[in-house]
Parts: sequence; structure tokens; C-alpha cells
Amino acid sequence: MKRRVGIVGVGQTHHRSKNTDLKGQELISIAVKRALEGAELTMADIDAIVIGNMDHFESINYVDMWSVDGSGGYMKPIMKVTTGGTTGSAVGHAGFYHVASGLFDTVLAIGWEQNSESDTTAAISTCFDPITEREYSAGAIGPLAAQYTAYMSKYGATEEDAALVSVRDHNNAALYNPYAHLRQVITAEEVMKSPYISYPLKLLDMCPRSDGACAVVFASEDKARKACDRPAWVLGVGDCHILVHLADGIGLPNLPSLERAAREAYEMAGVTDPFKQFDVAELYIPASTAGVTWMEALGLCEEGGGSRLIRSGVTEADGVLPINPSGGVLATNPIGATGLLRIGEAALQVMGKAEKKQVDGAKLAVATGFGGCFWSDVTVISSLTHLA
Amino acid sequence: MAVRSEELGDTGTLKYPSRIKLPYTWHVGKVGSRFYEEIRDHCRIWGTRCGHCEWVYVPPRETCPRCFGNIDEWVELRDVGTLLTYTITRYSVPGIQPQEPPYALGIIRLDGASSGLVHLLGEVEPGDLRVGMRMQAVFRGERQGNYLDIRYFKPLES
Amino acid sequence: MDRVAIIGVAQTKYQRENPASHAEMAYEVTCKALEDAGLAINDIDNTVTVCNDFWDGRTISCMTITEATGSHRVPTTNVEGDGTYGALMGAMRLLTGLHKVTLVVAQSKASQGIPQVIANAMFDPIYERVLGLDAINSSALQMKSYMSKYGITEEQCAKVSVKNHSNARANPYAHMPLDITVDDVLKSRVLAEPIKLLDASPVSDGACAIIMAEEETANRRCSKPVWVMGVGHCADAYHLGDRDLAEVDALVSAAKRAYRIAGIKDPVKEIDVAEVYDAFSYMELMWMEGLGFCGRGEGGLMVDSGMMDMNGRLPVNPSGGVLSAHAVQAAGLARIAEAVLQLRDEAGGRQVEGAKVALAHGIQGACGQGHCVFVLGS
Amino acid sequence: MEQEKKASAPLSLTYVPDMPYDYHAGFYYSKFLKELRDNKRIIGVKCPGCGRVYVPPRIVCRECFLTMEEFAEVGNEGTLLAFTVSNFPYTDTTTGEPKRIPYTAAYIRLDGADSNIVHCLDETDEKRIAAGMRVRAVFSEDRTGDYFHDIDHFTIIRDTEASLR
Repeated sequence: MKRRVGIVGVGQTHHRSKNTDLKGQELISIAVKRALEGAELTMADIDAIVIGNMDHFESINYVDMWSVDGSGGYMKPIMKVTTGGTTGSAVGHAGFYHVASGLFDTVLAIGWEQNSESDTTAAISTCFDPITEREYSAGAIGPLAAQYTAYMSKYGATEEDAALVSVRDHNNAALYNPYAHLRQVITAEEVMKSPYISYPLKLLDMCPRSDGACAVVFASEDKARKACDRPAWVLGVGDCHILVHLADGIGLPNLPSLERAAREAYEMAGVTDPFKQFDVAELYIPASTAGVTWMEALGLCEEGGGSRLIRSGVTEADGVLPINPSGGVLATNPIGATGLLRIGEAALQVMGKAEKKQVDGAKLAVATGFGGCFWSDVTVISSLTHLA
Repeated sequence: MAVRSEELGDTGTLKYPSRIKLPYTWHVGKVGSRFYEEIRDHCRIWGTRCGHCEWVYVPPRETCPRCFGNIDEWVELRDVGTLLTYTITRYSVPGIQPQEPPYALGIIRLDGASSGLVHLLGEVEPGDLRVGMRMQAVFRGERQGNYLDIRYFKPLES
Repeated sequence: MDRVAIIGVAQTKYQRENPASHAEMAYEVTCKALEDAGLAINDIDNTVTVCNDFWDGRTISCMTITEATGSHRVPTTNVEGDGTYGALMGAMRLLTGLHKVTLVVAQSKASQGIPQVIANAMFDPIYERVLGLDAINSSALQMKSYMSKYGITEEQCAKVSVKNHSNARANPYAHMPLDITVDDVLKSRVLAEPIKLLDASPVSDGACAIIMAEEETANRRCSKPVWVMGVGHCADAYHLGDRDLAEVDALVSAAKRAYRIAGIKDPVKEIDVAEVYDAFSYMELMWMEGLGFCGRGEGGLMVDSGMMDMNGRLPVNPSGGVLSAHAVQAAGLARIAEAVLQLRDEAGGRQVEGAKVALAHGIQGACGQGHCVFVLGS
Repeated sequence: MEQEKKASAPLSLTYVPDMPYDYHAGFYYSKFLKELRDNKRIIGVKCPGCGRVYVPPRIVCRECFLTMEEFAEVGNEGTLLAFTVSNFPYTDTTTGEPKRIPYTAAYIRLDGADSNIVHCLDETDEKRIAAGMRVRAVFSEDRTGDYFHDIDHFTIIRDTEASLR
């Protein structure tokens, strides 16, 4: 990498199930203003903007153009990036590339969604091939449910294992994150007793859909050091969009895309022992089951070891590797913002600005994005400019 | 419901007439709601004024698109203005058009506003439209709180 | 800016309904671009796709061409905008030093949908969308505004259409090569005055791919690399009423940035050929002004002078432009591909002799709200 | 366009955009669908490099990035890899109306194929379904060239269910 890139500001809205007070662009402007405030910057300091969402959630074509009212993009370079559920992380990576390229010094990355404006599952189901897949592919829920049936039969994991992930993330949101959408303390029994929405997924296993926005300011090294005492350096990025036929991803109990994206990001960042090195993880876990099945792909446990990892308690807020102190996706899911929120929350951790969510002394964090057809993005973020 | 195939011309391939049809409920937001409610309840058109760059926006904005400053000053505008440009739509598109073509559209800058309002034009022959004409809003009788509560703009009788 | 080159280009023939699927079209241009560059798929270390969920009728539309472009093998992203924006993202990836060879693929099968319905979705659902605005009638508002402010005539706009459709006759990829007169354009069916059928671009299916490489790889692998000298993009205000539609501020800003990076001081003198996004005839004249090829309001005089003709001082759209083939999303990338062919002296019957510096331009949103400008050089 | 007004709550606008698309099947899917329609045969395409057979057929092998041209029939029976019983309401985007639930989405590896397909099962009691079961395609008699109609559904081959237990 020719140029170091730091995150200097993170802003987000208070995420809700329905934000009727705000027109879409107004929602975006709140996150942007908070990100600028956090970095003590003004819109005049912003050289370029990247924005993303998923078009059919709000039925707005060319959101980069539409959002100018709220993004501050008037007479600025602005570009839209969208890759499905990974949109937020792809927007973050695009922000990184904007700065790392040397073409721009200070770049605003924005992810947003007003999911309450439509039927989220119906809109997502149109991502599948209209001729050979769409009819029986119900949004993101069905495929995730099917994956866990395969994982359970291969590794002996249980629905209770997944329930523990749900409890961890929901309770972190309730206790530590004032911006989170769902903020209720729950128990494993409550998860297990909640109704099946798509076997083996139950209501409390699944992420909500939210209205919300997130904005993250990426800056070149000199600008970052001026704007911020302790920028969050982007040490590694990886992405892997592995499949296009939904059915081909389904038979897999694991997540090969996450494994490859992690490998790329870790190699770039110099991460060799992820479980030991990471101080905190903000992971795109859209269903509790993913908190069991995908951990091995990140190198956080051995193959099939997801159940052991979650049961050991190490990923709790007071464990050695807290996962999702923000409450993650199970508590907050404005889909186009969700991946960027992971990057933003990870950045806040290493900047020491995570407030009640703060993991003491966090220096190295990993953030992930998930979406598309079992696709993954991985970002490694640190308060250090390089790892020893 | 499953789709049904048709031949795509003589290419030997098939096509599947289908659609994406989905209900949306868009949030107007507080600022837009006040704009619509004033029209609905009082036939009054309000904009907002940016204190920094002095632009008056209609529809109203709470953040200035130009300088990104916060806006909190509301200004009532007249229901008359100047026609900046116009066109007559003469082709028909299923599902999106507010009335059968041909119909006239224009951008009107209301007196006191800096931005223009795109709207329908009525009570005028296409051949009589001129850039710079003075226009007046005609409000719908039964107003519902949406963009078409202004039925159209017509030439202002001098 | 470090040096990034375009070392391979490919296009499908543009046509009304291409029976190939999205993936089959994308695969065609991917293979042809690799062949053009003399590379194998394993040489590509990252990709950028350009797909749009509305035009493709599919959420996460990039899924349609992920495998066909080899994007599942390498880091990838999807830019939803004109193809020029995809090329910009491709260039950025190389400039970081993290990647060496980027494949950029844009495709469109707009014939599957109803373009006006899809374009209508770019207008604010709370406000103007209900008026039935689309690309044609919104552009008509702009054309009228431009004509009214600067005294541009319908004849002058028609001349653009005549020139571009005529140029298209030498372009084997073009969808609408036509031998027409100004009178034919003026007498063609009125869509939304002042826009008539022959002022408007067709709806085309098609795909375009380019392969970009960082300097060392480009020099090693390619005998005729075309260098990205400069690039700039910029967006104007969103609501049509917030803009003076007769003006081209965002294009001026995008061009200024591209020229500054490229070291261009006098664009008319230094640029030999331009491929611009003429979705409607009048746009080409407005874009000439925004690109600094003439003064404000002088687009009409410029076309009258013949300077934009094939044998003029600055041939504009020798390919026939977007008026002759409009595969949305791909159309801007096709401008880049055509500019590359010009600079490699491989443009056949549409070759501008001795072209050394070319400009390629794409637009985004309604009435050219957003612009992206590339300056390329041999 | 309708508008909802709640006491002093901000307004919202409800509208049902209807965007028609004539999806093009392309050359590979068309061949697949016509075989299904005309001959009740499920065909895939074989990679000249690795020999993998992909169903539905597609132009390029994702492993070898080679053009595939050799079409090959696969079985109309296969193994259920995973499934889910969809029991939550959502909109069918092809009609704008609620989707009919419950249905069981089945992810199946057909005999002779190296890729998977998605279809539905005629069983919605999850207790009677297990990954690993054998399933068989049930074809419609009045086939139209539509995959989800021409194969009406898959059914579990119950005699092997017994042997699995």
C-alpha cells in the first residue's frame, strides 16, 4: 500500500424500526453531521463521497444523485457502490480505496437504509435469478436457515448454541449501545421459545430490519493526524464474492468466502493469530446461527468449533475477545449501513471512543460484512500503524 | 406466481414476462409534512430559507443542499411565479404518468423562492406556453397531503 | 497521479434485444478484452462490475455477472452508476499499489424493462416522481431551458444527431447507423418538445469491458498502452428545480479536475478527439461547453462550424456516440473503449488521424446531474 | 397515490410501483428449459477442463473459467442437501400480493450434477424432512417452458427414508 489511510470520524443515527420523522435524505444528513462533528471537520473538508444502499428497499434509482440533499454531495465527486448485504462494507472499502489511491485526501463513506419503507424480504428475494431461483428463495432468511441444518448435521451443533449468540448480541445492545434498534435483555429460554420463522431459525435468532444511516470519514495519513489524536488505521481489506447461484452456497455448512476474505485482509495487515491478536470483533452476524458457523472461517476457532467458542464465554463483552459489543446486526440492521456500522464500531473501539461499548485497551479490531450470495468482506482496523 | 415463457423473436431463446411489484410507504418527514399540510389545510406554499447562503428552497429542506448548513427559517411564498422551462409529454408510459398524454410539465420559480418547482401545467394550449410566463398555482378541491394537491400551474391572468 | 493504463477493451455489438443473458454478454466481453490485452483470466487480480438493480430488474444485480467476469476469483466491487465511474474505481484500486490488473465490466439489457418506468424511479418519490418524469421529458425541460437561455436552435441540435448517426456507419458495434438529414430529425415524431425521436438515443442491450493495469505491468504486457492522464467526477444538486438546467457546473468542475491532473491547459488545442455521453442531441452541445471546448452558450456555433465533424478540428463521437448505441451503464465505458481504439490507431473507418489525446465522458442521474471525465493519452 | 394521516404524525405516501421486466433466459437457460419442456429431461453442461456438470447450465465453469459447450442429461432424482420451511408472510414481487405460505424450499444435488438447484418439496412438516433424503422431480403434464411449473415440485422418496433411519 502506497498510502496509509485512517478513519477519523464515525457518525450514526439512532436506529429504529420506523423513522417517520425523517425523509431518507434527512436521515442520511444526521449520520453525516455526526461523523463530521466527531472528526471536527466541516463539509468543506470533504473531497469526495461514496454512498450505498440496496435500490429496491426504497425504490430509488441512482441514490448517489438523490442523496445529494443529505450527503453534502453538492458540487462534489460522489459515487455509488452496492453489493447487496455487503454494501456497507463495500462502501467502506471504496472509501479506503478513494484515499489510498492518492486521488482524494478526505472521503466520506455513507451507508443507509429506510427498511420500513418496503417489504424487506420481498425486495431481497428479487436478488435471485428470476427464472431458476426467485420463486422459492425467501430473502436472506431461508438460505441462512438451510445452512444451519447442514451445519448441525455435520458438527452436532444445536439450536441452543445459536440462542447463546442471540443473547450475547441482544444484551450487548441493550446494555451498551444507545444507538441500537433493539435494546431488550433476553434469555436463551426466550430465544428457544420464540416461534419458528423458518426452521431452524426462530424469531429471536434473526436480525431485525431497521431505519438508519452510518457515515465514516476516511483520511490520508497527514489529514488523519491533523483531524484526530488517535485515528483508526485501516490495515487490511479483503472481499470475496464467491458464488452467484444461491443453491450452490446452500450445501455448504461453512462460509468459504469469509475464509478467503479474512486471509486477504489478515495477510495485508500482518495478522497471523487472529484469536490472540484481535482485541474486539464487530461481525456481520445476520442470524444467531452464523455466530456459530462462521467463526472458524475467521480463524477464531477450529473447524466445527463454533459451538465450543460461544459456550466458552470468551466472546462476551467481558471475555478475551468480545464479539459485537455494539450488539451487532441482530440488534440493528439498516441493511445498506450495516456493514459500514461494523467498520465504524470497530474504528470507535480502537480510537477509544466507543463509550459504554468500549473494550478496554482495544488496539486491533476486525469488522466483517456479509451479503449477496454468501459473500464476505473483512476489514482489519487498528490504532497502530502496523503490527509488530 | 410462476412466470410463463415466450419465444424471444426468432433467436431460439426464451423470455419470461415478469415484474417487480411491491408496495412502498415513503416517509415524508416532519419538514415535508409541514409543507404538505400547509397546502392541504390552507392552500399556502411554504419554503425554507438558508441563513448562510440565503437560498429559499421549495419544497423545503432542513439542510441546505448548497452549504450543508442547518435551516430552520420558514417563509411563506406566493402561489404565483415565473415559468423557467416547459415540455409537453406526448408518449404514453404504463403506470407512471399522472394523466393521459399529451400533458404539460414545467418548472416554476415562485415569487420569493430561489429554487424552482417542477409541476404540471394546465388551462393553457401548448402553443401558448412561453419561458418567462407568469403562472399561478391551482389547488385541488379535495386535498390529501401530497404533491398533486397543487393540481397544476396555469397562466396568471393579467 | 501515478500512471495507470488501459491495456484491453471489448464491446458487444449493441442491439435492441440481445438474446444472450447478462452473464453470456458479460462473458463475451470479458473473453474478448482478455484476448485484446493478451492476458489470461489468472492475470486479472481484481474486478469492478457496473450493474444497476433497476435496469437489471434484480436486487444485487452484480450477481448476474460475477462468475462470467471471473469476479468470484478475486477482490471485486460493484459500482452502480455509469461505466466511467466503474473505470474510475478500477483506476483507484491500481493507484493504491495493492493491485496490478483490473477488469472493469459494464452491461445492460434495458430491453427487458420499460426504460421510462425505470428512469422515473430516479425522481424523488415524495415529490416530483408522481409527475411521470423520466429521462425523455426531464431532458426536454433541460433542452428547452438551454435553448431559451442561449438561443440554441432545434436545427443545431439536429445537426448533432445527423453527425453521430452518420459516424456510426463506420462503427461495427453501433446499434443505429443512419443516413439522415437535419430535416429528417426535425420532422421525426415529437416525444416531448423540443425532443423528437431522432434527438433521442435508442435503448440498446450490450456490454463493454476494459482492462486496466499499473505502469510496470502495462509496459511489460502491452505494446500500445493507453494512459489515464486525468480523471474527475462531480455531482450537481438533485432536484431539477435546484439547478439552472441550462448550466453545466458539475461538468465544469469534473473537467477542471481531470484537466488539472492531466496537465491540460487548453482543451481544444490539446485534445484530439472526444467521446461524450450524448443521450440526447442537445446534450452534446451542452457538454462541449462544460468541457471547455467552447464558451457558455456557444455549443450551437460549435456544431455549425463543423469543428466536431470527423474531419473537423475536434471530432466528437466518431463512434456515433450514445445516440447510436445506448446500453445504459455500459455507454460511458464504451466511450472509454472507443477513445482507447482511437489512441491505438485501431478505430478503422472511424479513426481520427493522429489522435494522441482523447477525452471520454459519462453522465449519471437526470439531465447530467453527475459527470465523470477521463483524459486518455497514448 | 394515497396518503395516511395519523394525528399530528408526519405524513407518509403509499404507492405500488409496478416495474415489468421480460427476463431473457439467454442461450444456456433456454436450452435447459426447452429440454425440460419438450423432453422432460433435466440437462446440465459439462466443463471440458474439470468435468464438473452444472445444472442449470451456464456458459462458464467457475473453477476453470473455460467455456462449456457439452450438454449432458442428469438424473431427475437427487439428494436433499438442505431445506427450510418458509412460514413467514412476504410479498410475491411478481404479483404484489402476499406469497402463499408455508412452502418448503429444497436445495438439491441431482444425480450426475456437481452443482445444486433450488425448488420446493411437497412436504411442509419439518419433522418429516431431513437433509440427506432422496428426492425425485415431479413434472407437470402441460409443460410451458417455465422451470417452476414444468417441474411442479420435488417429492421425498420415502422408501429410502426408512433405510436412512
